[in-house]
Amino acid sequence: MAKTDIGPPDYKEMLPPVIARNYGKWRYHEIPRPGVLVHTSESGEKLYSVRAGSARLLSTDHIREICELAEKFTKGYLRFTSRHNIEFLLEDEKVLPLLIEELQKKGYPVGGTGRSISNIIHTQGWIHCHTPATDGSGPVKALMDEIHEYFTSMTLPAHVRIALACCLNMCGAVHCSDIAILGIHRTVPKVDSERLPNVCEIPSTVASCPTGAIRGDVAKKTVTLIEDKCMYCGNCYTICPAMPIADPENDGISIWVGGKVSNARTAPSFSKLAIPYLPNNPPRWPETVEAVKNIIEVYAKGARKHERVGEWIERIGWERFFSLTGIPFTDKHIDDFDLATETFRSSTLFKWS
Amino acid sequence: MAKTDIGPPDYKEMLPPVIARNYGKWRYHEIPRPGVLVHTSESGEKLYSVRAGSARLLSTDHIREICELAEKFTKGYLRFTSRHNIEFLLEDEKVLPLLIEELQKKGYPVGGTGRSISNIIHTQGWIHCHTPATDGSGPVKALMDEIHEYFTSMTLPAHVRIALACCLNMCGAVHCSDIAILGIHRTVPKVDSERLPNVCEIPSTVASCPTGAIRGDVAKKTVTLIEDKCMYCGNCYTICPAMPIADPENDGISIWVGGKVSNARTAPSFSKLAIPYLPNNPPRWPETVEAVKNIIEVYAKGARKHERVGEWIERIGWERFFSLTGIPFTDKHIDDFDLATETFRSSTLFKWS
Amino acid sequence: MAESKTPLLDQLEGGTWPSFVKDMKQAAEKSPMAEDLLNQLELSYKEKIGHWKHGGIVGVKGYGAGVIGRYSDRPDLFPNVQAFHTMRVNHPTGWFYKTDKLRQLCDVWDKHGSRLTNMHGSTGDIILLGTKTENIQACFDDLSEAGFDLGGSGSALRTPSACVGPARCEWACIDSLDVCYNITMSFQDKMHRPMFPYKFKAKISACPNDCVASIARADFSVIGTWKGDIRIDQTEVEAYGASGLDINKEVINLCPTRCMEFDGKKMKIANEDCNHCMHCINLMPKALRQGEERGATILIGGKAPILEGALLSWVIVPFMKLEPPYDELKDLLERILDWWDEHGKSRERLGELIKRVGMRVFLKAVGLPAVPQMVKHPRTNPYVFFWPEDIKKEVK
Amino acid sequence: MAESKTPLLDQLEGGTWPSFVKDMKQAAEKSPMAEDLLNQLELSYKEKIGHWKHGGIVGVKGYGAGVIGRYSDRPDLFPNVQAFHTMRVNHPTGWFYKTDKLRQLCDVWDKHGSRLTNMHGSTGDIILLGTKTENIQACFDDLSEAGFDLGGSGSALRTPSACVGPARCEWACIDSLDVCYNITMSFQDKMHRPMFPYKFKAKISACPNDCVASIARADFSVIGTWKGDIRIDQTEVEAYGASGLDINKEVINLCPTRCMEFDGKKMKIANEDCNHCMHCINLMPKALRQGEERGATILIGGKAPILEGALLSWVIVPFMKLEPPYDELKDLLERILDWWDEHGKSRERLGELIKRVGMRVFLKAVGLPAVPQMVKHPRTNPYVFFWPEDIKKEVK
Ligand code: SRM
Ligand code: SRM
Ligand code: SRM
Ligand code: SRM
Ligand code: SF4
Ligand code: SF4
Ligand code: SF4
Ligand code: SF4
Ligand code: SF4
Ligand code: SF4
Ligand code: SF4
Ligand code: SF4
Repeated sequence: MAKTDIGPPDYKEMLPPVIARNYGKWRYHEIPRPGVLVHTSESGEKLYSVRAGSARLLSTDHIREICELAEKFTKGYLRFTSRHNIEFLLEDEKVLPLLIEELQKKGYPVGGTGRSISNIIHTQGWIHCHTPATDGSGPVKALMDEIHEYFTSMTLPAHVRIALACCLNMCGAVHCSDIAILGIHRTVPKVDSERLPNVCEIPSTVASCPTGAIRGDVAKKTVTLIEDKCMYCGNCYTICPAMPIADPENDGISIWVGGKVSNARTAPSFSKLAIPYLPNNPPRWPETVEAVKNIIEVYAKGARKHERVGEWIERIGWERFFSLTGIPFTDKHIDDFDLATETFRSSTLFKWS
Repeated sequence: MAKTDIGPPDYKEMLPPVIARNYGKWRYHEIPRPGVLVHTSESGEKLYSVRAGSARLLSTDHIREICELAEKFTKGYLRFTSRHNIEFLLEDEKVLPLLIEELQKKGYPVGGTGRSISNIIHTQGWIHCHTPATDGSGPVKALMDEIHEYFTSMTLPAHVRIALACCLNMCGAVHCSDIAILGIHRTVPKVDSERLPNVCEIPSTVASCPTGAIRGDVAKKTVTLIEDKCMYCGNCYTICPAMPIADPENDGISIWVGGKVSNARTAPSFSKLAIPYLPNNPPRWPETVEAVKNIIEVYAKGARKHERVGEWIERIGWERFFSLTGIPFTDKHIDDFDLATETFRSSTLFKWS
Repeated sequence: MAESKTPLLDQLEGGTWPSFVKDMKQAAEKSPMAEDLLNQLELSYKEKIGHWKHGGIVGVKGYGAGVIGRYSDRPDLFPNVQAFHTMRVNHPTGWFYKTDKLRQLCDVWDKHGSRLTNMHGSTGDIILLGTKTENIQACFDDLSEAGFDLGGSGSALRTPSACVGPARCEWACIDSLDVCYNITMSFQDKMHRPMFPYKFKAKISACPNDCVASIARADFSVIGTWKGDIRIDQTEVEAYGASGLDINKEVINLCPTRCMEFDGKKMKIANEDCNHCMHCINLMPKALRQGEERGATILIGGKAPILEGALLSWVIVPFMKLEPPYDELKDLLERILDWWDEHGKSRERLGELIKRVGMRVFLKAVGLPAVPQMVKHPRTNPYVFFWPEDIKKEVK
Repeated sequence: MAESKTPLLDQLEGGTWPSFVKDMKQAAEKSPMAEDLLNQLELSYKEKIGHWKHGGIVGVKGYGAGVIGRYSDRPDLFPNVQAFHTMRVNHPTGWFYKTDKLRQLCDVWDKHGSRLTNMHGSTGDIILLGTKTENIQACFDDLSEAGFDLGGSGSALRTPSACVGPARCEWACIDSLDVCYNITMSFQDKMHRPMFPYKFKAKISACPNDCVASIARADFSVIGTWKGDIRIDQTEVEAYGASGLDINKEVINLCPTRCMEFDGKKMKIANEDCNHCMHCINLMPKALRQGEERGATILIGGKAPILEGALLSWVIVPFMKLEPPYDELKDLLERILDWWDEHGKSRERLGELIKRVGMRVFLKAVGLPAVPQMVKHPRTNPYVFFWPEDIKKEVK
């Protein structure tokens, strides 16, 4: 019988010696080229980190390939980043070009540092979840193929963080990303009153609705839906399997912009709705890829150096953002949830564009 | 039997000839001295406006005195401002000093222009309302006596708009003033279940409570109070006379800061709570007068030119505002109504003060 | 000499600021009502509590509004204010007066009332501060004779007000006075005969300085603004510089959009970035003038806290040209009032109704297009409603 | 050559970015589970709909968390993924690995699972992507043998994560890795045995850049910060200038508090106005270093939209020194968890509970003082509650 509550392996045993020696003593860093970080310690010692892109969904054989690379070049030391990239950690500057060469030979994009587009935080989608409105890995792959050069270069005004979530649960970073891709439903769940009494708990199902669209029907031991109060979030389905909401014809993707997590210059902020709906179009989601590319390009052209997407938009104004990107503004962009009034403009301060 | 729906007298018949001639043709203005506005028209004609302070509560005999002044100096033309000051409108520059002299002789403060403190927008209080938590005219008179020199000079960083309301209905400008004085209750209303059935409508009484502290009691044809949900707004008393809330021992005054109406530089914004409670202390409300003076003085000392009170605070940070004014920050300053979370700080961006 | 009956109020008679107590005493000499009012107020000062009861319905023939009923809770002590109702008299737009009119007003009030007034109330009315029930109608008849009419009260359109605007201000982008007067005259019925869910206020300011606080204190806020480049008179710019204005510090650096430049001689403005805040123009009226295309921003929903919390009006039309007879504006106002009338609960202000049902429902109902100027930023939550017409026939 | 069974997914095999389809096919060659997963995914691509049902309760002995149950809704077509549960394995803090450990992990997974993983999941766990119910326990036994343990799931403390911090970053104001590891080890029971109203997440970033997005994605956010003056190395400042950084444009003018000055040679900072945003330090790590007094800001409540809308964590302690064994931090965390546990409804996140009952109630319950750093600005509505102790005995 297995030992329990042992917790994860102690990270200290995973640290390369150069880090163990200079732990907490790093003095500054440089980014000599995309994908390479050089950290210099007070002791003068240097650590070279090489960042490689990853699909995040890895086979064990692929992980073993990564291990081989690490064993060959970095004495077996590596880490993953909070955005699921791989980082090879080496002491010996001479090894650097060899590692990079080998990585590129094997098709690993090297980059994601500085004013680049790093890996896309994303979620399970059709691969392993029961509530998705779209897939996770597919749109990410299709998009990264297209904007790959922003990963391997550092030419943007500031770093651009992209995230995808396949449903409104927003596993990951969608609610606070420079650009976010969100799977959405657009039709109400179907109440299956046959199954419901057996598989669902009525009070918790009623409570699961953010907009109070679900009424309990004690007599029939089921629930009824006030359809025009439903905004298709799908949370009831999470709680109650007898309320399926997926609708291949009408499910799709929405695009969000201007979110931010860091405190640099401006406070962290949520992503805001840019495009309410794009069709779900596997395997390569061309409409989504195009829409994101367009936003990136307009941003790259218009933003000042070090301006995050949201900071750029705040400076030029939302009216200008919509006119520059050619995205139509609709009543769907206007909030109507509980804090909506805080987003209404109470001034005459705007630009004519 | 009187004619109805005739509307107010036509303002055009009230305009001095110089205005009639230059209506819509004004080119620019100057403020040669506090209380005097000189408007120059495209035609080159000039209009001299002399602004005099007023208690707003005027006897007919006092109005007649004002009429005499107007007849003597301005051919009988005058107006009142949106802040209840009196403005004498004259064409002839030579008359200007005579008018001012006479006004001062008669004890009319001349000023309220430019970077000054103008008249205090205020309300009825004990003089004519049934819901006040404090008086209107009294605190205003006591305060203006003390800060009178800010009315007759233009030495502040920017103009400072002060308002008073004697209850949470906030008749007037309290919710958007640089500094505001608000009468508050601090104890729950007393439900008089004897009278209630006869004088109050239960559903509208229940509906009158912003925080849902009132429950209908159909059996007894009265209502019950969930005391710890009550924040003493007094609205139920407005709707239902059988729920008196006034409490001489605990009613008092709260002080608010940083509101603004104009769109100049920054958007209009609400006043924010500075001091949750000061005692009601007629006839001269010394605590209130002191508190407001202190805020004005700290502002006058610290703000940059053209910075309104709220703009100044935003620049230095609220932490600094409280330390500079010596006002204690309490949990009462933290919002707990419906949009509260929007006011919580979601960043690490602050100063140590 | 007998000791004063108002020792507390007496302490407010001196001082440098005009004293309301003086005026009350002045009136009290000739009016028993004013005398009892003074004495009841003294009692309030003593006890730190008001002595007025709720007002019943009082009014004049044919009207449901314009009089605020009020009764003393100590008629035993103050019989002359046992009933003491205020009359709200619609002020001449812009609060302009010729003294003859003012004197007429005083004469009427001396005849029928307490000889006390507020010039003016916060909504803008002339407040005739108190008289007995039996005097109301006669007073109204004489007022009407003198060319005055009552203002709004209760669940009616309240007396609209406007900034001084073109009568005395170089920044007027619209004729605030005429717009206000026109609305006032066009909606007389809605002012005098309360039929709405609750009060409704309209205020008109002729530029973004908003000198009648319309954005904060009106359900319907009309604020003048402009399009086109700010006109710069470079010689006047230099003159301001010479006269001691630190142009870079006080103007350029305080421009919220940082769209201005001044090299010590010439001023430049990147007008496409200007958000029309007025700051630079406010400081340099001789040198800077607004662009030539004039109109107004229409905003709605402003109000004080009760019930759902205070609201500042929200943009619903970024720019509307305003020429007499202002049909576009009045049609919009009609549509808004009809919709509110139909859907608003009792005592629910327009802003609260929109807060409850959603801006998109409102826009669709009154037929206004959604534009980015309506929001500070688009929604951050994903709880988006789609209209049936957006949806493909379902094939689940 | 037979035509592909996955024509749609095949179109995601090429391209410049690493392909998840390649990995799936690689695994499919050796694992029937991976093969059926691949084919079911192809069906989803064809039909534009997922094919997973709700997961029942599956787990390992003694734990209630760590496994996400999942069942195919087309077991007829894909029998090998009829049951296909993921195991969440707690990653080594900072996601550091020595390859031997990684290889052990792969061996275990090849033996018991689909040969597919996520490195890593959004919460930070190693995701072992799918295996049958009967394999779970044995897999766990071998994992434990290899020194790994499961992460959190369900209404439990979720696997905490930390930025790389002092291991490789000059800006670390706290030892994010040690704090994270310490919390993880101290709260093992709360991770493995769900007893909370809902999930609870903790993330630790060692400076305000917040490289693990703790403010957005954790109920309990620990973010390093400093007090004291930013240390300036003027020669390095000049060096940056020489190396092409436009210090005035890129640094000084972008300082949000405008508290910096640079005259071309010397840099000055009015530190009392600095709000510690990191921007200048980010751009000039060689020249600028944070102040010497180090600690962390504690924030709570961050979460995604479901149910009440997304929240960014709110400041509850502006500055806390963090030294091992971090008792002050852990005591606070305990108090917060106990209060939430007692008052939270089912599926109510900490932030939602505070939104419902009010910050003042929370602060009193956990014994924290109110400070201005907790708010962007004080309340604007007058609906202020007073505590009984504030009130004079009533004498109505
Ligand atoms: C490795 C990693 C931490 C980890 O434990 O894994 C990391 C490492 C560094 N971050 Fe970060 N950040 C990492 C995720 C983040 C995140 C979280 C995220 O993206 O989900 C953020 C917040 C993002 C946001 O604001 O939305 C983040 C916001 C920053 C910032 C602030 C940038 C800004 O202007 O907003 C800096 C400062 C800078 O880049 O100059 C920074 C700086 C750095 C530095 C330079 C710190 C240092 O001196 O070592 C590191 C190299 C940055 C680079 O890639 O150029 N790091 N950094 C993460 C790499 C993710 C990746 O693979 O791309
Ligand atoms: C007479 C009056 C309009 C009326 O129809 O009665 C008026 C008249 C002028 N206002 Fe005003 N404002 C008047 C109430 C207001 C209000 C409303 C209020 O105070 O309740 C506001 C909004 C206040 C606020 O933002 O909270 C107001 C915000 C302004 C501003 C913006 C100042 C700022 O920086 O925020 C200006 C521009 C300026 O002063 O340079 C302005 C400028 C002016 C000018 C200079 C316009 C002009 O060229 O004639 C007038 C003389 C101002 C002065 O007194 O120095 N006026 N002005 C009101 C005088 C009230 C009084 O007796 O003091
Ligand atoms: C007389 C006046 C105060 C003054 O001394 O100037 C006044 C007096 C009263 N107001 Fe007011 N309000 C007055 C302007 C305002 C304003 C300011 C404005 O109109 O610009 C406001 C804030 C703006 C707004 O409307 O939101 C205002 C917001 C209220 C409210 C809160 C309404 C709300 O939706 O928040 C109430 C409560 C109610 O209606 O029951 C109220 C109610 C009252 C009542 C009728 C008390 C009541 O509940 O019965 C007061 C009658 C006092 C009396 O006996 O004379 N009064 N009231 C003002 C009207 C004079 C005039 O017609 O010119
Ligand atoms: C696996 C993972 C996505 C991924 O591909 O990486 C994931 C997958 C699921 N999440 Fe998540 N969440 C994952 C990280 C997140 C994050 C990001 C984070 O933790 O930093 C969030 C946003 C932050 C937060 O917690 O608010 C997140 C917010 C949610 C929510 C919304 C919770 C809320 O209060 O808003 C749900 C809904 C629920 O709990 O029923 C949810 C529910 C789910 C469920 C369990 C679906 C469900 O309702 O049963 C998903 C199981 C998928 C599966 O079958 O494997 N997941 N989930 C992430 C966990 C991997 C790991 O342990 O490392
Ligand atoms: S985002 Fe939604 S669909 Fe995607 S993994 Fe999370 S819960 Fe599942
Ligand atoms: S989908 Fe969302 S909004 Fe619609 S009923 Fe279900 S929980 Fe409510
Ligand atoms: S603020 Fe309150 S007390 Fe004062 S007049 Fe208005 S309603 Fe009456
Ligand atoms: S005073 Fe206000 S909060 Fe208290 S019960 Fe009455 S309406 Fe409700
Ligand atoms: S609002 Fe504008 S136009 Fe009207 S008076 Fe004030 S400054 Fe002049
Ligand atoms: S009006 Fe305001 S925004 Fe426009 S240029 Fe002048 S100061 Fe700048
Ligand atoms: S959060 Fe700060 S300390 Fe941690 S890795 Fe990012 S920059 Fe370095
Ligand atoms: S940390 Fe930010 S606020 Fe402080 S000096 Fe640097 S840029 Fe300015």
